[in-house]
Amino acid sequence: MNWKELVIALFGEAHTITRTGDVISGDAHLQVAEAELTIAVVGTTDHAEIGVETALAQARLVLDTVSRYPGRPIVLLVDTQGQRLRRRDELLGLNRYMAHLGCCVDLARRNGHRIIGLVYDQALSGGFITSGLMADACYALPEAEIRVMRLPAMSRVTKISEDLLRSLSETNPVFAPGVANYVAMGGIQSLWSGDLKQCLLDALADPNTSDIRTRLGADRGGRALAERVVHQVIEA
Amino acid sequence: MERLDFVLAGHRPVQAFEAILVGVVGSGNLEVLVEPGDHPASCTFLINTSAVGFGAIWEAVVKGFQARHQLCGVSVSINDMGATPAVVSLRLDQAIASVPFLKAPAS
Amino acid sequence: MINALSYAELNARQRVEHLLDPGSFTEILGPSARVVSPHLALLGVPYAFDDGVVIGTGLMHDQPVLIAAQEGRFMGGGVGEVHGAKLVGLMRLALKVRPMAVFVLAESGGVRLHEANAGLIAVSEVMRAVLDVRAAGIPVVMLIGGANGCFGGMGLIARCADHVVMSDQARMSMSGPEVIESSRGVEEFDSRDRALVWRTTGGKHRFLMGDCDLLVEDDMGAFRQVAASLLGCSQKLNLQGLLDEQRVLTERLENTGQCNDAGEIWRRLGVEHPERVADMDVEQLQALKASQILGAS
Amino acid sequence: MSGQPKVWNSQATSRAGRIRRATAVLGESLIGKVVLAASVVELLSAVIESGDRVCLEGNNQKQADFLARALTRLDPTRVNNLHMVQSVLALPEHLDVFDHGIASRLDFSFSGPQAARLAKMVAAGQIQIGAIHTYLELFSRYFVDLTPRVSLVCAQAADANGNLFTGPNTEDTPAIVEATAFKGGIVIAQVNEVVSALPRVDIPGDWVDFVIQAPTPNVIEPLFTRDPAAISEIQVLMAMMAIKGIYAEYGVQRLNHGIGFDTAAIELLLPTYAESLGLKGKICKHWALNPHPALIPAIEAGWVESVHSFGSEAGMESYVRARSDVFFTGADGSLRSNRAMCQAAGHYACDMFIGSTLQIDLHGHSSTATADRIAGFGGAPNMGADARGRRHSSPAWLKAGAQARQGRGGLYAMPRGQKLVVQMVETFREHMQPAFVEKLDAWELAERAQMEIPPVMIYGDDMTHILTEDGIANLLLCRTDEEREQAIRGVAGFTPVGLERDDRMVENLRDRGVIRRAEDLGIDKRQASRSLLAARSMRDLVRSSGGLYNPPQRFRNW
Repeated sequence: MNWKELVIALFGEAHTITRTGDVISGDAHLQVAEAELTIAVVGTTDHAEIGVETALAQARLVLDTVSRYPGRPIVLLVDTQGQRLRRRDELLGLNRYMAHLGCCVDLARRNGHRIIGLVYDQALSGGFITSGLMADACYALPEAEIRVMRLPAMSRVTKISEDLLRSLSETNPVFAPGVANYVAMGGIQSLWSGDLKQCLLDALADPNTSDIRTRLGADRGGRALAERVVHQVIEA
Repeated sequence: MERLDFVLAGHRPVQAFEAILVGVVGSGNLEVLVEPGDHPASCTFLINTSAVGFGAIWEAVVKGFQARHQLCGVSVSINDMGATPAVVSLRLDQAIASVPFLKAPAS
Repeated sequence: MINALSYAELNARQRVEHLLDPGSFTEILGPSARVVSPHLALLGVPYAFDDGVVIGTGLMHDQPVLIAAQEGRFMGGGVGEVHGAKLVGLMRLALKVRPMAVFVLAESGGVRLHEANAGLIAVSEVMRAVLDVRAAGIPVVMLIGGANGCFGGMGLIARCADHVVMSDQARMSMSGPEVIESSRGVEEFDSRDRALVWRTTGGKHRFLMGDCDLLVEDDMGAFRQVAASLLGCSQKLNLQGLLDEQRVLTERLENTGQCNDAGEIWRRLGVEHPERVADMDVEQLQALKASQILGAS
Repeated sequence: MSGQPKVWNSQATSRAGRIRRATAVLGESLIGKVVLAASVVELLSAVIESGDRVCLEGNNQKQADFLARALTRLDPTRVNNLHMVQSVLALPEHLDVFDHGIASRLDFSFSGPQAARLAKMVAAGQIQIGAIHTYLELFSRYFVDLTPRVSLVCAQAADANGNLFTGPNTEDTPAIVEATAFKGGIVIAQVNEVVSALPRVDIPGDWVDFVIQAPTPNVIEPLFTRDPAAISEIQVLMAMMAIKGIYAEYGVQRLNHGIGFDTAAIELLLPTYAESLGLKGKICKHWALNPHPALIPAIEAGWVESVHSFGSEAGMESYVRARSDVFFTGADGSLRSNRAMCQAAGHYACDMFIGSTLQIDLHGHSSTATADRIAGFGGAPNMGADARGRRHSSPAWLKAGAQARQGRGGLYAMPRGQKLVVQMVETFREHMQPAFVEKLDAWELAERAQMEIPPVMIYGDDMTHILTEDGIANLLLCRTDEEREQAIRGVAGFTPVGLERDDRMVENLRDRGVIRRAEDLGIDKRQASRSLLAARSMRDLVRSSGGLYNPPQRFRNW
């Protein structure tokens, strides 16, 4: 689904979302009971590379919302091929730009903004750690692709045979591409299908803003250890 | 990866001690964890190694080590990432350096 | 002639021992607990008893602190399920026990490929947990001085902390040079040109740019001294702080976004002889940064 | 008497003809002795004839790369069947000339970077190898039966008269030029610059016929730089054993070190561990050695009185210049190296050679040859061989000789010294390849490449000590083949060869001091730590040099 179809599905015509470069942004309006709820939408499209500019532009949009519209929910729409692999971006401190975006999202949450992440196309590697994965909860469309690396490339880097990787990936969600794996591990709260607007409304109605992903991973059986380890450490 | 298990008799008892860890599971290196063991008259070796097919060499290395130290009531656990026997022996010697032996019985 | 005790030379466990007050460290989920990665064995790769990260409590100058140290030699310090959960747990523990600081001795290539999905999620969990600790007024201090640097997800986590301390041998960035080279070719980034790699990602560049707050020699004593000076030094994030950061990063892009080499950037920052930077020691570099009105922060 | 009178100056006539042809074809591209780079192929076509012996200066370090490229551009229908006589095959072009059908025969010393391709081309019949020599052996044959007709050499700078300044990397140039210029040959030099006044003259202009300024500076490799960060604890342990068990034992004053991390570790332990043993001034004063960066801390600590070098090392220029009491330098201040002289020095004037190898067999023969590479050994066989012609004595030499003769009569009753030849290997190399084998791969290579003899780097009868992490085997003290075999097995650790040892015999050899383990030397293995290294990083080396050492970019991690 491209971003235009997505925002229609989410908001109908009630939005001002536009694209600037690879960044999409604007406001959207949802009818919640009798009231109209305005939502700030920030995201990327066209499998955006997350370089310093893209990270900074998204951070500015989040900060603008926090500065000017206290409490307005923020929806982060994710479509990225990962961080930009250029020496120049590293020279400028890409990790700082990206972390800044993550800090802005986190600040928005602390300031009372609901933050919903949605992977609607692809989310590769580090590209969405500081956006969608920093939301209160991150969701995905079933047809979206989430991965760190494809198995052939992973096989080359780890020197583990592709056959072994492939056969293990059938039962273990820990390394292979796929949104279902991320759901099983708790990184994705759930998949949205059918009435996407309703899915969004349901997400906004979920009162939880704390990070429950290790618990989800344990409950769903995709990440058996993380929750237990976290608790063992806290209780130490 | 290969998992190897050896239980070798020994006769030098040790005092109670805290677990000792030396080394790192890095390329060509290994970690050795020495803990009080369950067998009062022998030392157990439990080895995970990335290099498959070197069981005979491992056996020779730990037997040589045990022949020198005669540990009993001790468990040695190893995670290995392709260390040479030279490195393995060095780590074992480093690990055992802080094990508090009771006075070696005259033998 | 050479450092009495090189930080880079030591392993994670030794760094912890030498950073804290002698004998004060108590490890949480230490090697005997055998909380290991269940995934590595399935892939035929040996695990480590601590999954490559040492965590625990200790004292620094008699003040209670929490500490984590990544082992860069094991899986490149990569963050997997257990490794990440230990870091998350430590941050949550900080909220409970309120130490004078949480020290993270980062040395990592980022996400551990063998458990990539768990690692990716864990990195964002650690980021959120770090920001929770920071918001609670407990300083999180990143210490970076290992030979493997601090890359990928750990580079992101580092920049969420209150303070970043680096040695001039350390590196911090997002993608490693080898990754960029294999993706874009050697013309884009020659990963074997170490001088170029360090000029682009090394401690000196990060210090001149303001991406790390403090630069130290590769010396355990220097790290300890600086770490102690940061006890209780919380820098809470607020809107104004992030607006300032936005301005700094925007100006950086405007002023130096066209530069293709660190030397050009340094010159624009007011460094008169960029070619001399590489051979300067830490003290000279600190003097240089103090003496220039540098555009970075 | 009948027929034509014997001609006694055909070489001079041929030479004059070639020079004439070159002058004619070059026209205005030739000014004095200086030829424009664009005309290099015309020049080579004019002076080289089919079947000529050609020396293309390929050194261990500097390379006449521009002339090598030009040589590959000759027309093989006009110039072919060249016989290449050069010490090192380093560049792809060195084999391209065979691929293109320009050359067919080869005599050389070392082909490390091209060894695999060379083996393939030999197997395909594209190259006939005359012989694989040591450096000194090949240089010697330049003056006997392999004299070059044309030599293509490399220097830093030339003046209009053809005088050459080689800079610190003089290397093979004097040996090549001397043999060529004084036997009717033609010398062509590529230089990085043509200047009006040279800093010093390394090769006199009247030995040089043509000079060409290459469009880019010649290739040079920092082959002898070892980053101390990569030295392992085991290498530290072995270095401690070497110092205490061999250097101190024999009082080795004059020596040569092979290339590698093992010997770099020894160099870096001199100012620390060896100093703590009180050995300063007693060992390691005089060296035949390239300017190894790893030697800087020992030099700075006052251990080293002199170093003569085969070649130079990139980044060491300023350091060497500032330490002219130690290094051989010209009036201009920069290093003067000379491979032939240093090889002779290493062979005759050093009491010890210590280096590494890939394989050692039960007789103590050692070789770096593998079945699918034809690499040669460069200088190691000369360094690592007893100098049978040596007649002067020194304490180390005498002690080694005495040990070899102890208890023997007859022929061995005559007092004589012996060079210490030490091979230092870990029992297992990377990927668990054992360093000890029943049979060297050299045999298989010899069979595949139809060599008359297996390529052995150091013969067992020259080898005096084998040093592994497991112990030191002193072969001088062995009296029978069986003892020798058990001494070798006795330090072969957990390799198959080591596991086959006869424990009783090995213990007996240990009692006699033929085998000495770390503990026999009073070395606690657990003390073998990298913290003993006088420098643990490239940065430390730079600091140790007072900022004079300027490592190449690729080594600078700060």
